[in-house]
Amino acid sequence: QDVPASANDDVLKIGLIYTLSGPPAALGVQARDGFMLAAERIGEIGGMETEIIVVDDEGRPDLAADKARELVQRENVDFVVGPIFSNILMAIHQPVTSTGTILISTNAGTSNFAGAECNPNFFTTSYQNDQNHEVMGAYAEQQGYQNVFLMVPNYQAGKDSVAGFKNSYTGNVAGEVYTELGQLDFSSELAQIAAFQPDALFTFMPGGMGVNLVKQYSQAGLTSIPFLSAFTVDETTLPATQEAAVGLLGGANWAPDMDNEANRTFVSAYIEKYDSVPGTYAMQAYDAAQLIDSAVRKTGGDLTDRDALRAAITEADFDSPRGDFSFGANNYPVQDFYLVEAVKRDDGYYGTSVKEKIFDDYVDNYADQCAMQ
Amino acid sequence: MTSLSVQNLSKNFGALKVTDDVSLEVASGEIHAVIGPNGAGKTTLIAQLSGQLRSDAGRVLVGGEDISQLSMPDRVGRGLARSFQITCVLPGFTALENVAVAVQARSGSSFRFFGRVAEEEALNAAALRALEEAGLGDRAHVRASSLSHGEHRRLELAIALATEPKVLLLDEPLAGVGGEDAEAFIDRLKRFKGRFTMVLIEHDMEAVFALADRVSVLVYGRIIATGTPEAIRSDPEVRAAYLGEEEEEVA
Amino acid sequence: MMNLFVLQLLNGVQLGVLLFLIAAGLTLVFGIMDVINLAHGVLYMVGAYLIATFAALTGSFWWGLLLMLPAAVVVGLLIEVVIIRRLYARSHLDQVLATFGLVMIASELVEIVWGTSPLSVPMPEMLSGSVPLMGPLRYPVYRIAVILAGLAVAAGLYVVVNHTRIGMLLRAGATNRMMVSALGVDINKLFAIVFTLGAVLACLAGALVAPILSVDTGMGESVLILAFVVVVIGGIGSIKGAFLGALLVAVVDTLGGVFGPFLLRSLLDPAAAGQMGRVLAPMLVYILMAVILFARPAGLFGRRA
Amino acid sequence: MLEVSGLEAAYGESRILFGIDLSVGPGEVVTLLGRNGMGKTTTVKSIFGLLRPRGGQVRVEGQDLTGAEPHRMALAGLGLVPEGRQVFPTLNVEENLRATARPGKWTLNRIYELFPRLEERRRNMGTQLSGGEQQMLAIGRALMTNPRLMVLDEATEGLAPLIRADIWACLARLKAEGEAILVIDKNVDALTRFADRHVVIEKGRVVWTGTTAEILATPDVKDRFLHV
Amino acid sequence: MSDAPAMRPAPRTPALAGRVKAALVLFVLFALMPPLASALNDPFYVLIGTRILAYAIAAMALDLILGFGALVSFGHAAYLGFGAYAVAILSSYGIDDLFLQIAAGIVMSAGFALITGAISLRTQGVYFIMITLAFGQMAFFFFISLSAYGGDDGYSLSQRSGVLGTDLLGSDYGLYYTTLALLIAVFVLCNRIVNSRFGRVFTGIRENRTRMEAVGYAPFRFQLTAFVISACLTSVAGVLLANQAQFVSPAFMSWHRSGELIVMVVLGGVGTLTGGIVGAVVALLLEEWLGMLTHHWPLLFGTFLVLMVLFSPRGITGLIERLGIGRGRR
Ligand SMILES: Nc1ncnc2c1ncn2[C@@H]1O[C@H](COP(=O)(O)OP(=O)(O)OP(=O)(O)O)[C@@H](O)[C@H]1O
Ligand SMILES: Nc1ncnc2c1ncn2[C@@H]1O[C@H](COP(=O)(O)OP(=O)(O)OP(=O)(O)O)[C@@H](O)[C@H]1O
Ligand SMILES: [Mg+2]
Ligand SMILES: [Mg+2]
Repeated sequence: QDVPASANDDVLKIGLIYTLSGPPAALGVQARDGFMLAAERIGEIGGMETEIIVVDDEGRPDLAADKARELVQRENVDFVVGPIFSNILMAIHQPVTSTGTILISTNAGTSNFAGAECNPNFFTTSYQNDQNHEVMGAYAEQQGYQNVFLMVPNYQAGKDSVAGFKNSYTGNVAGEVYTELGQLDFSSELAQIAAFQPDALFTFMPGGMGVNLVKQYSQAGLTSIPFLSAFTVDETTLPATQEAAVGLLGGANWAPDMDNEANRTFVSAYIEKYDSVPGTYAMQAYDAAQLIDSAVRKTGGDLTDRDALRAAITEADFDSPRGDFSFGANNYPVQDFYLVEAVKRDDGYYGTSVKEKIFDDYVDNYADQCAMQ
Repeated sequence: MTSLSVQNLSKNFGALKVTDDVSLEVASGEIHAVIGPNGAGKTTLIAQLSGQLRSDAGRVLVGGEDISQLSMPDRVGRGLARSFQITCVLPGFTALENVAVAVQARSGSSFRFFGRVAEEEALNAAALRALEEAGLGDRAHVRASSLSHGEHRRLELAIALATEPKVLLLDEPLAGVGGEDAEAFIDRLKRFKGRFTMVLIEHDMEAVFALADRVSVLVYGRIIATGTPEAIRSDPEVRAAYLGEEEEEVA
Repeated sequence: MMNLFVLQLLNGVQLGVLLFLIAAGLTLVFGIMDVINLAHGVLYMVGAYLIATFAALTGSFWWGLLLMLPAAVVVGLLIEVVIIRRLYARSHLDQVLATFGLVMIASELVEIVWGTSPLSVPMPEMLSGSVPLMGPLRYPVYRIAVILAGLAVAAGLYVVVNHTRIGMLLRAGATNRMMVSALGVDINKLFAIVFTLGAVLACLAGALVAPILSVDTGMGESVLILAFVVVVIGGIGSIKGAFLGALLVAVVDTLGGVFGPFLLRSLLDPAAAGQMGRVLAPMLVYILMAVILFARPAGLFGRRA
Repeated sequence: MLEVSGLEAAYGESRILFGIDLSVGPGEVVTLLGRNGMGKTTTVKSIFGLLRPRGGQVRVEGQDLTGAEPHRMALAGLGLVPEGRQVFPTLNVEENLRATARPGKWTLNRIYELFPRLEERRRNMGTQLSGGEQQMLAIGRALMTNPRLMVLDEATEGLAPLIRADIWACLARLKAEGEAILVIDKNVDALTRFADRHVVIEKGRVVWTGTTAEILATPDVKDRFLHV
Repeated sequence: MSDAPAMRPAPRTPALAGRVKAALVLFVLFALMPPLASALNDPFYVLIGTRILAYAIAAMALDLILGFGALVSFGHAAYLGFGAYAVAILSSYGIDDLFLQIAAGIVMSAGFALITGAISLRTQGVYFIMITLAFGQMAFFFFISLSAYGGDDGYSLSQRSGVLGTDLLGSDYGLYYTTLALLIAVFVLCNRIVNSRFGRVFTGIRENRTRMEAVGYAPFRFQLTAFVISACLTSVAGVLLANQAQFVSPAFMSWHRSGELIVMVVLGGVGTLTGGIVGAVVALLLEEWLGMLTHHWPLLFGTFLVLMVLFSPRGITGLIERLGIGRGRR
């Protein structure tokens, strides 16, 4: 593979690509803030003069592909960090990795890139998309639920979520409802749930949908039915749902109240700087900055030797706020997963809190399809 | 020979009988005037004949062929053209283009995508002829939206002429045309006599009596009298329902 | 099953009233004044943000609502005077372009002022909780209040538009401003008042749904299209049409989503039915609109121009 | 009552009026005559502010209202029956009459007395009227604003002879009641029966003015300018 | 006054002559752009340029029915999508010839446009806008549920299409000039159509439908034909966009995209063809440029749109003509 032109100067250039405008921007903003927080704390990333270029993909894949090319071809960045959404990842993956530039996803972790299409230039600091759903499936299984109601939005990620849940849950499915993407009002679905009286509800409702659902769930008086979710009750939605979400359960690879030095530093710095509790998106981007820092330091600032750089990244030699962190053979993380619960924190903010560990050093299900062993 | 035959035509708007069992025979080359009070149903009758409105009952025949089931464009294809009482032109087109598009409808396919239509001399020449016949030749290149009201009325006529109809339905062609212009207009229509059959709706009695071969009087959707202009003029029922005393002066 | 059906019907009606509340201002401005205002959704969003802010400041939903109203008047009037006023005599396309620009400006401003994370409005104490309905099924009090508010707005609009001079002048002015003016009516003032009323209705809708729905920067956009669908199904310019259109959309959406799969399963094998249902469900509203417009090209109660 | 002096107007770049002078005194009936396309309607539009005048002055009862918004002209006492009827299509007959009405001696009932046809069609939409009915409606609508000066632009177009006679009678009555009228119509003969003065325009300029007696005494006016 | 215009000789090529000239100037500028970009050492602009030109094709195709027929299709992004998915689907079967892909896109679009157009054309005005939106959304949701091609996440293309066995599109320059050539071809085609017999009838229907019926035209056939032509041309843009992004997703078909196409046309100037091109160029360049200036670029862009509408009613082409650059009054 060619060595990108950029590798020859002594400035470390990093391009961040996130959805920073429009309704889903809350996640991207957190991620960017998390990355910038780390960059600020580290100072010179990898001990080199650092230049960070932030671009907004506006949630549009075709535009994102262009922006990614612009970062790679015009700005000659050494790393592209991002994005939040899977469809954006699909669009930018090829333009970035094919030039030998390293792409670090801090959220989207699609199955194809974990499996058959794994790529030495692609890393993720988040998870394989299905894993949080699997956590909830395993939890439901462990609780001995026999009748779970599934409700997800009708699009690819929703279908993947159901598949992920069923991966580790063997009980009955009371009902499987696909709601419209962007649905406002769930009264009809909630009525069904009330009628079926399932053992639990599992749902995946990112963004505004989740806020609506959570508020309406408590208004409909359904809180007696356990509410299991992924990417629904988290630090991006809790400021809006507040009290209504307290006690609801989710699956995650981290929570802001985890008890370790790195996490305490991260969370308190974030709260101080941005006046809100960081979510997973911020943490994973924070780690991406730490990851780059550790790898570049290992190579002594030599960005021309790509193999060495990749090897250094794979070592993942940094303190992640989530504790154990390492890369599997497919460059996806091997990490622990937890059941988390929404709480009102002592400092008055709402946030998630670790309730129990569900998986230990968990490897995703696609890793063995990856040829890079 | 009958050119236009209307048999038992009816039309209701809700409870309102606007056209009530109207029958009419118009001979080839005849100018047949239809007069009647406002709201009697004259325009509605034209709309039914031209296919703009669907009739509730009855038949319309042109040259012996039953066209009752045809759409408006298809009836035009059978030689039945109309002008509108309330000006209906293509405002963004020039007067010439307004007429040329009507000529085009009668001359060859309009599904031609490549040739420049503005350069088809045959169309332009025919259109200009029709404009001149309607007394609008000198305004050929003015946009229709910039024409005055009276000029619009002439354009209406020019467009109708350009479709080269067998039967021409004229709905108040003289409305808004004044003075000498009106006389010239009547002369022009007179010259068309014989070229095609005409059904003429007018409230200008001078024009009606100067032009018509026969006159039908429509009141509340029914034809109450048909006859020569002289007969109609002296019909007391018609005088009471429609003409009034103003007519006496003209007469 | 029967119980569920009745309840879902009720849910459909409730969603319909909610939709109508959102579409009401749009019917007024688009249907009657003939201005395509894409910024209607933004106004709806602004209403929600305003009440969120005022409710947080005062700690009370009711104070928030009270303060939101004058603020909405100011916003509506400002938009009318600066931009909309110059668009009445223009083509629909010009209106689309200008109000599209307005949407960009307003959304960005909202993002700058309030950030991107969703906000929340607490439910007023008085209206929280739910009442028992049938068996284990309960119904939230607040939603009943929303239904009542929607009905009140519908009735009020109906009377204003169809039975007052203002309504007549509006309908007249929409087709021929010059003539209304030449007959002695200060049409600019009239339209300003009515546009502002429309804007306030949009803001009110946003404020009323804020305790149920999340207040975020996307709320205006997702609602805009739906509101247009409602207005078009009902027939442009018809309050009655918009009201019934909203109910129809909501009921079809609600019942279709729940009972459609059952229906499909009786026709196809379960896997195919599930697959089919998932393909069709999001299209339901659009299929409904296409079918209605196919049968009645000017909507249910529209007049063909 | 109405004084117009040196009125100039244009549509875009094409100039139509080149200084029109005309005045209508209280209780006076004045006609505006001219062949098609000479600028009669344009004059009316410029008076009403429907077209912004490029020059000249329009005064109503001494008050300068040049280029004022149309509704101010109407409120100053002018009532318009526009060319081409322009009834409101989305309003029914009664709403058309009531929407812009102002209190005065003309009421719905009097209009219906004048045009019984309109009462029969009171629930019809504006576009569901015959051409003549629309014309009646336009006249009725203007009367309902109870103006002190009526401006009628081809108000009898498309009316049956009987109704046309009614309109002339009505105008004569209005005049008798002291109202001023500015009228454009092609039935010059009918106009000469009750109008006081006449203004003839040609290509945007006034080419002749005079009283009814003068116009009857100089038949060549009609020949020269109107070709009647 | 009124004599003056009457005396004027017949303007032989009234409306479009000036605009054709303007378009020629634009095409020359487009052709010069890549060498300029590489001279400035910024070859990346060639890729952005390709996207702009592809959108210009789509906007022009939309203007054909929107500007000349007042058929405001709010579902045109569907045809972009058909073009794009034609590339994805065929290439997944190993068929990667550009012309075959274009043909496939056209066939799909023509079929869809024929059916949905026939239904939509029963309605008029805003109802037409909304019913075309409905069909556009149906297509959108159909492709979202198409798991074989990634559904919502989209489908990434490993390489660009071939042209008659060559790898012409492999280089960014090749793709750019191919797009430019197609843009010019579509422009010539549209220009011929609007000046033809067909175009005159089609425009006439926009001006006054009843009048056209009364002289003997059945509007439906003409409108449907134009609708299908426009849809097919739009799908060509979709094929090019797929090659440019090397990625296909239902996002190409969302109603936002349809709306943006309308914005481009109206911004550029409705019913001018050149306006579609100008609108696409200005909108996309401005977006690019303002985006570089500030994160809050929509604020500036929105303001620009509002100001354009308020002060230049006939779009950018109208503005240019008023400033007297491309004299061709209509
Ligand atoms: N909207 C317009 N744009 C451009 N020119 C116009 C417009 N309306 C009228 N004209 C032109 O202005 C001139 C005067 O028109 P106007 O309508 O005042 O005539 P008029 O005397 O009322 O004629 P008529 O008896 O036919 O109604 C005509 O030459 C006409 O072509
Ligand atoms: N769409 C409609 N719905 C209801 N009534 C209608 C409709 N169209 C017309 N009418 C009524 O039908 C009657 C006949 O109208 P029509 O236009 O045929 O009259 P006309 O004889 O042409 O009158 P004029 O001489 O005044 O033009 C009128 O009273 C009119 O009010
Ligand atoms: Mg009539
Ligand atoms: Mg006139």
